[in-house]
Amino acid sequence: MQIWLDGISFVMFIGGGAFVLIGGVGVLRMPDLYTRMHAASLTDTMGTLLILGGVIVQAGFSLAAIKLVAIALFLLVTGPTATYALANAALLSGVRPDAQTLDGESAS
Amino acid sequence: MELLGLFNYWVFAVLLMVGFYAVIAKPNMVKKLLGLSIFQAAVFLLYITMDKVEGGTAPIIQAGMVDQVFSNPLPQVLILTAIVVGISTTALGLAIVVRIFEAYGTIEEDETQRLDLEE
Amino acid sequence: MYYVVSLAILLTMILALVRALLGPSVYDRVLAVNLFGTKTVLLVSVVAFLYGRPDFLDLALAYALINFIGVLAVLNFFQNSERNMAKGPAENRKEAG
Amino acid sequence: MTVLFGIFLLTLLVIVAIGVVRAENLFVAVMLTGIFSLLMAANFFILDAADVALTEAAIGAGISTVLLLGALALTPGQERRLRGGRWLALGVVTLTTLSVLYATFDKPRLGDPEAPVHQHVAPWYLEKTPELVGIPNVVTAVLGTFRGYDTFGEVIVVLTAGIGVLFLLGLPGVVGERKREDLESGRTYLGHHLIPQVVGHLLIPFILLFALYVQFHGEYGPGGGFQAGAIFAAGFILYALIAGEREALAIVSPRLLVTLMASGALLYGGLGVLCMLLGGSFLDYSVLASDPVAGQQWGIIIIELGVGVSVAGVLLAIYHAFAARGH
Repeated sequence: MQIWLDGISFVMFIGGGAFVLIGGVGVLRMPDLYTRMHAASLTDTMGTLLILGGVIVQAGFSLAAIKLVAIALFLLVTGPTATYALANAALLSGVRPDAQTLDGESAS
Repeated sequence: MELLGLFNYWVFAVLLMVGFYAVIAKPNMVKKLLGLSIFQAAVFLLYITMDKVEGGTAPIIQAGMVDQVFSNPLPQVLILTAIVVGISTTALGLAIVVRIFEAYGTIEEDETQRLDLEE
Repeated sequence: MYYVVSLAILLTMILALVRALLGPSVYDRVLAVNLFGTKTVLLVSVVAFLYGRPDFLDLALAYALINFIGVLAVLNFFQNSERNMAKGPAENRKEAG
Repeated sequence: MTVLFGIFLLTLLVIVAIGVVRAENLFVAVMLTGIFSLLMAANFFILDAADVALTEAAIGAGISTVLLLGALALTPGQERRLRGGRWLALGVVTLTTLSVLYATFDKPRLGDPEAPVHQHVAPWYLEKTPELVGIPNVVTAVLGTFRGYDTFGEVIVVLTAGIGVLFLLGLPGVVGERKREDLESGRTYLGHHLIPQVVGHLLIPFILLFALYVQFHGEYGPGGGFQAGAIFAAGFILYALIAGEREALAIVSPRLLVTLMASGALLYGGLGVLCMLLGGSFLDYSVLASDPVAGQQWGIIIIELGVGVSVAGVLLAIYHAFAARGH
């Protein structure tokens, strides 16, 4: 039984780690602010869910698991809000998407 | 590997002096305050580094912990309160900077000194 | 196995830090701070289990709850301060050009 | 492996600190300070200081960015470019760094159980806390009873700093000529942003609940009055951001804020005097109940409450002082 749980959380950790890392690379490499924001949201949703899910599997039914679920829920709610606030502030002050991004070409 | 045990202290020394540099070299007062808070953080790091015991855990004694080594609670108590005091005093400094800006129209130290001399 | 995932999170922290130091616009830095915040939550959750002290998840919970207040304050800051709004596009033109 | 974690995070810490000092745009410097605080909290956590990490989290995430932005809104956001290098300052700093680095070679290695710091009072605290105070968290026990004088002093310092800020910047309705009604109601801050409104209103109860948990769970896990006060203040700052300054001051009026600031410290000091009246010495809680251990526990709960009320009041009053000045 334990080996199955370990296996499940290991797969989730690998998946979550991969998502987080890809999102991080995207934040560094994407050409303009809005595409970078898009990459960051990847780590906020799939990365967070998979990593916290893997930890929850390890925690079993305990107080820690409840706290982890709460952390996941709060991150899922606050992440998009922060992205919204950031995009709004950027748009208000006149940051426009990179013209080359609109053509579908990479600027860097 | 033995020398890596001193790495925290090296970081403490570098951080301390990065903060100190901002305080003595930058004329901008907000930057001085940020430097002061880096300086402060370096001291926090020094204290918390000293509390660590090999194989220890945070000093919260729970049932069933036999022969458990705990980290030193005393530096933690001192730094815990110092963090809150630190933000309050930083806020006090920022309030003074705001008032200086309202009185002089600048927050650069050399310019306020020049304005003082002109009077 | 905790080490694998912590390594991924730490590498992402470096990437976010590089973005925060490079900029170029101020919003890129805010984005990097926000990314760094969520990565800290994940790192603390994982490390709490690595150390076998899951009762220390309170730290991660605190960050999950109040980290976004800073970003809302940024939105508020740019909305209210005309002076900074005038400065914002100037710095962003650098990026486009 | 843990050592490598630490080295990694500390290296990032140094890079960020240099970034803060080099940034010419102060807004950028403030954002980098946010990252600095996150790294600092992660370091404290790895160094087994859960209480300190929680304090840094509550202050760094919720309060310090907001306060610095509040100050930046009232001052120029750009640092003047310096002409010429600062060779004298750089020389002084380099020399001092080298001498401090030289001094570190006499320090005991990280985690050395034989280090002098672990020999003196700490073993006594760890050994006697279950017997004399009877609570699991030794940090709270040392903070509340063994070093209660220190903590009282710190609360007074926080209170004094808060009073100083209020006198410098004014708080509508309490200090200065302006009344609360003078604040423009039209400028509800994020009033027309639907998503932050909904999410903020959803989260505020949870933040306050979590603050209560941290306040009253401090004897059993990481937590206590200082952290809880900061989280409380963060919750109310969130309300002020989404509902506007005027509405927030209508919920927690400036007069109430000042009362909270003072009454927390007064509760702490008053308890000390009460102990004296009951025949003990100042802040000796053993006399509060017939059983000395129960008395100690009552004392800790009450003074932690005083600390929490005072810290929350001071931090919130400081925020409002900066925000109302911007109107």
